[in-house]
Amino acid sequence: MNTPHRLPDSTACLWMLKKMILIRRFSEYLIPIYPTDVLETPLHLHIGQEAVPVGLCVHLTDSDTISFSHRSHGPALAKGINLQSLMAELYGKITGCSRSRGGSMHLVEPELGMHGSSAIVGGGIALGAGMALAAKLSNADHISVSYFGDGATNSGIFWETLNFSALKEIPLLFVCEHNHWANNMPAHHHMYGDPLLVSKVFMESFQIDGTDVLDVYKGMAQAVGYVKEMKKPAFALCKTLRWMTHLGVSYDETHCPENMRQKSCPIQKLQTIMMSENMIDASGIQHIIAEVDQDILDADTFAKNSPFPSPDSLMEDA
Amino acid sequence: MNTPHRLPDSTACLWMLKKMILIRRFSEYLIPIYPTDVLETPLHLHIGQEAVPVGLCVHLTDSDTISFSHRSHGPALAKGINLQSLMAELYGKITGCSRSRGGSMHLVEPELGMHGSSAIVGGGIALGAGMALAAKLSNADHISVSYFGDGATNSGIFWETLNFSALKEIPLLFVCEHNHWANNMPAHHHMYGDPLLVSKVFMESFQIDGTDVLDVYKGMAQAVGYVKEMKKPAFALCKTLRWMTHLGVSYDETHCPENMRQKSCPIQKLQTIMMSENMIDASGIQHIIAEVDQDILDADTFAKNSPFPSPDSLMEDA
Amino acid sequence: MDAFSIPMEHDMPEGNRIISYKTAIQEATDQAMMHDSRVFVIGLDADDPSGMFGSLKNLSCQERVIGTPISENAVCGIAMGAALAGQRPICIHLRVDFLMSAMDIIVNYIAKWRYMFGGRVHVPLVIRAVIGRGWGCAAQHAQALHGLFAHIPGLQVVMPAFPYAAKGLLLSAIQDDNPVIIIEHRRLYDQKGHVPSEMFGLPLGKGYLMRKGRSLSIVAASLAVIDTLSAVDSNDIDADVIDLRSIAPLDMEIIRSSVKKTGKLLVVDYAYPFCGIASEICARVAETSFSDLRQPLARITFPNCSVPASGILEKAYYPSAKTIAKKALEMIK
Amino acid sequence: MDAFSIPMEHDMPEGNRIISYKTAIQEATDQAMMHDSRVFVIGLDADDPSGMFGSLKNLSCQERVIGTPISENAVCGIAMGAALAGQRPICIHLRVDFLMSAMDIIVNYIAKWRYMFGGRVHVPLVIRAVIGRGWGCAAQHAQALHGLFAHIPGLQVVMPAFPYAAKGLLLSAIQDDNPVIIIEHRRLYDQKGHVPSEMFGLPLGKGYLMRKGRSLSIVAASLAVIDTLSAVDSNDIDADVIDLRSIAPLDMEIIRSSVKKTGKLLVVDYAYPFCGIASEICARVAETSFSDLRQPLARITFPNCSVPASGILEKAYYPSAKTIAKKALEMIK
Ligand SMILES: Cc1ncc(C[n+]2csc(CCOP(=O)(O)OP(=O)(O)O)c2C)c(N)n1
Ligand SMILES: Cc1ncc(C[n+]2csc(CCOP(=O)(O)OP(=O)(O)O)c2C)c(N)n1
Ligand SMILES: [Mg+2]
Ligand SMILES: [Mg+2]
Repeated sequence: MNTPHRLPDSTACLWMLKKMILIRRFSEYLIPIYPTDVLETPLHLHIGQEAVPVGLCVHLTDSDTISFSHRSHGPALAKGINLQSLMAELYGKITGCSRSRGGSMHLVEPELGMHGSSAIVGGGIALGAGMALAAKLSNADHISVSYFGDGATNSGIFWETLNFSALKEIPLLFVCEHNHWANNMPAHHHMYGDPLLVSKVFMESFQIDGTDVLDVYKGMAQAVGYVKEMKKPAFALCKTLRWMTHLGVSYDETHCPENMRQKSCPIQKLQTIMMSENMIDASGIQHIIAEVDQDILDADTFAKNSPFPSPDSLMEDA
Repeated sequence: MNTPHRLPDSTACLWMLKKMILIRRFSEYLIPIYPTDVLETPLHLHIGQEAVPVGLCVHLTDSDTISFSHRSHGPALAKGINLQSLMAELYGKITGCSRSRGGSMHLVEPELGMHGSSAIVGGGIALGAGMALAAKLSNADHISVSYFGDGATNSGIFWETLNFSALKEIPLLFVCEHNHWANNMPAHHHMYGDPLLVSKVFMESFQIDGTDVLDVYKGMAQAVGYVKEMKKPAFALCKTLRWMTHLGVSYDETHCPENMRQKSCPIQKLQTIMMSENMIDASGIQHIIAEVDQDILDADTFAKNSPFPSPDSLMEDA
Repeated sequence: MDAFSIPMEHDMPEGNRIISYKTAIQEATDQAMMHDSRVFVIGLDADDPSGMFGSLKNLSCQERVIGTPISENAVCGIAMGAALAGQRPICIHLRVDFLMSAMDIIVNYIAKWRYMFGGRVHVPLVIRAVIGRGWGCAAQHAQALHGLFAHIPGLQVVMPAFPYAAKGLLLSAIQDDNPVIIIEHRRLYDQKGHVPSEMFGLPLGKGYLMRKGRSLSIVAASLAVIDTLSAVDSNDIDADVIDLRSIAPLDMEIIRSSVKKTGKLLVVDYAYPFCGIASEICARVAETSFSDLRQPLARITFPNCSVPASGILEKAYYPSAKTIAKKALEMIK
Repeated sequence: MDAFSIPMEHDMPEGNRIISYKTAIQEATDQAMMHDSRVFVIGLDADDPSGMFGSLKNLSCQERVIGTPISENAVCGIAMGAALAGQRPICIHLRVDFLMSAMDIIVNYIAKWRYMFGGRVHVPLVIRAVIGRGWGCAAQHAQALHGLFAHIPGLQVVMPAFPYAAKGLLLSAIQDDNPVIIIEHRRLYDQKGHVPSEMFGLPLGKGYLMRKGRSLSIVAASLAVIDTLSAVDSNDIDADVIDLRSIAPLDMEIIRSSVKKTGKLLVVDYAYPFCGIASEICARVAETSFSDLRQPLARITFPNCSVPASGILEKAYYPSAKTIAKKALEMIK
């Protein structure tokens, strides 16, 4: 890992560490309960990829908008979704963020700039651009982020949005969370070219180590800064590793075995640096974990105690 | 104009000259008759752009396939469509190549590898790729061409097909006839980046002067040769000038005034060189024109004398 | 200003401020843009000098008219994203056929967003698209695909037949918090009629009784209404003529009460027959007004094939006032 | 070899070579590929180890199974281009919903090619797509959009309910010179039944009478047939049960002759109600079998809204054997 020249201040580092731990612990919490079928909704976990959403969202304000996709928990938690309403949504409860209509892949929190995530690959990229256009049209200062996977670059709507954004100079940051897989398809089977070579034709582009939250922090500081200042689009490619199988709660031992996971763990990496810089010690970390775990337990209790929607409410908002 | 190092032999030059004159004279023939409303079908003329289809098709065999779009007369005539069946199609007669169901934008001649042209921008690019895939799957030696305008590069299906073709190594030549306009939209309003910078990420790419048939000849010799030999896709960008308005039979005097047309005329350019190389003289040219004009008149007579479809045949092939 | 509230009319207004359908659309767009800075226009050739067949010419707020590349899918998605972020986009398309490129966004996104997020977001988006016809437009440029959109829950679909409805429905659509697809017919663009100068809305989902009769109920939308009126008027046919205005939601009440009176139903829809809006209306009447029906109901639609290019086949393809009159007279006698 | 010619069966075969729906599809695919070197499979995850929910596992000609990027529109266009150039592609989709990305190619190209070129070209293309259901699939992963495709002239749409039909219809579709969309239901994949080992076809456009009765005609397709049979059998309902097999073209003959006998019609379609196949059937019966009808016809469909994620709402959303039995009993008494 290349140590960044300047470390973010300890507030930022602590924020990022806590968020990453939250995403990790939340996801890990789901692993044992998923097989018990209390959550009837397809889970795409973010374990191992936490650095990307967290190193991005540390630079965003509540009014910055973000669109994302089926692998939704990471960006949603990083952007600040209420843990209880997320958990309740997974339980199919009426207190869920989408009032139980959406499930795991369809999260929403309009007040935090999350206007709904899609489970169809690709389209969300255009939604993010539309939010950027709205910012431009209303002379707002915030920016918008289109957050998507490597597989989504296959889709025509990715290309169309790239071209549109460059032509119209909208404040949009493309963030490609490149975990090297689209379902069971390795990236070299689904994308021929390096997406960065293409994005560079259209806009300022950044290559980021998506397993290292400090590199993400640094890269996104530049990328977000560029979009905010220039009011033009930019592209950030974050290569990372998918620890889990595409869907569900199993580790992908074949493609991402234990030793690989340990080496590339973004949480470990940050902890090590923070400890060496005396920003935190082991008990501080334990404290964060305990706090996070308590929040998760509270969310679980909240979700379990929440009512299911009434079958009579089926047609509400239809 | 850069004189190419080696001139194609006189058979090739004569073929190209005659084809370009055919496309030109055919299109010009339509200009006065169109306002009389005998042809009830939207015309997109190829005047001024003849070098691109002709300099391409001189390298193709009958079994090579080609897909193209609404601006169909140029590639169809260059690939060898029967003039009478083309004319009859414009007249809405049952003897038309599409048996009067298609009109100007929908031409077909399966025996010559033209499996139907589309009036929806973009999709034809994928059809061409499918024909290339068919060639690969059946171990055939021919290649396929996706022929499209600059505007078509806006569409997502262009991008998807680029990626697919590179991944699957199919014998497909992308030919972008870049006339700088998509309807009334100048290219810099609809495409941000140079398409060649993008295509190079995916495949061997060629930049060609589309107003100069000898440059097209040379470039396409390389491009077609590459695809045939390597059995991989390639991309040819041919910049040319649209002399006419997007639709209909008027010259675009604003954007392509007389002096510009004269300077860039692919027929003039070729004639000049052929004459200086003693491949042809003025009377030889007159002879070609006369021959072509007679063919056009014959086609017109054929079309006029052909019957309209019977209204009872409406549902045939539905 | 960032919202307007318009009086909801229902009747066909009287007066003689005669303007064309396309001018009515232009006027509604202009007024909406001037009264609500969130309203903007986006789409391929939105900024073309031809102004979408004249319906977007001379708008006061030209800076909020955004021409786009040939990227219908992304453009619909971008319009939707802007709507989610608080704007009021009008996303335009010169041909309904081009919307097929955007079906993923329309069906999987625009239609579903509100429901899929439990009402926590909504998509105040207007999509306008034009049905082509004639001059050898052929199979890819003359489709009327409103039945496809109407099939999808979450999409409202309206089809104005008159200038005043073009204005009133467009303003209602812009004001509505949920997506509305407006299907206009190219043949109607130069049709003229009285249109009030002030802003007004027509309720979405409400039809209008254009003619009162006793012997037959004829239900139609868009251009088919014009042909139906001409058939009925020039043949003195004693029929109720219902202009649907909206096809989703569908005003079944007005249809049912007419059928209750006449006992006979003819639905005219200028579109493919199979699983179309005419099928839906007939099915519903047969389900819920069965005892009112005195004879088999009937439909007039396109034949079940694509539109051919040749003029002579086009003529054989399209129903007309004549077709309608013939069928109506048959059903009455 | 580059073509096969299969005997056309019609009846439900008897025997006890019991295999699953997915195995029947696999077998048909494998046999077609072995007998005709033009047949190939293409689509996202076609080469995934899961083999399209098992329906593409262990094919003999793996080199003609082509996995693709997430590019449904181009992939459908590429499959079509290959068909035009003489191949016989089977273009697969794990969810019907994903076909919305390819609607431009499906509606504007595949459906129109033969007619638009006066029969000079044809598109021997099979599109397979699966309807999802349950486990919080939610609004974007559980749609049944066959009504959209059926609306478009030039598309044949079939929906096998049984393993033998899955095999027979797939082989007929591959052999057919024109495009066929096969809509399969995920819930049927593990259903078992007798399937002959040899190659055979079922005629496109023909329904099949599964049960004979006198008091009611019930028409259904795909999973709805299974639920209808269970409703009828476990409640001793004296009804004709028609498995449509094809929804476009539609076998009106079998429906009409049944309604002529029973005078009562119930159509069950697990899809959105508005402008769906149930609407079309009801409209046609009301048009052409009106005098045979003894009471209002009825439809059972999804409610007019998107599919929700929560299990409890899903349960409220989907009709079932119970819903069908209740309605059928009501109509009979
Ligand atoms: C249009 C469409 N096609 C196929 C799918 C099925 N699908 C769901 S996720 C996925 C892979 C996406 O890969 P990527 O974009 O890299 O995201 P990741 O899962 O790796 O985070 C696929 C193919 C889909 N949801 N939408
Ligand atoms: C999907 C789609 N959108 C819009 C159109 C309308 N249209 C017809 S031709 C054209 C311009 C095409 O430009 P280009 O590809 O450069 O071809 P050219 O006309 O210059 O030869 C447009 C926008 C269309 N046919 N299809
Ligand atoms: Mg990925
Ligand atoms: Mg052009």
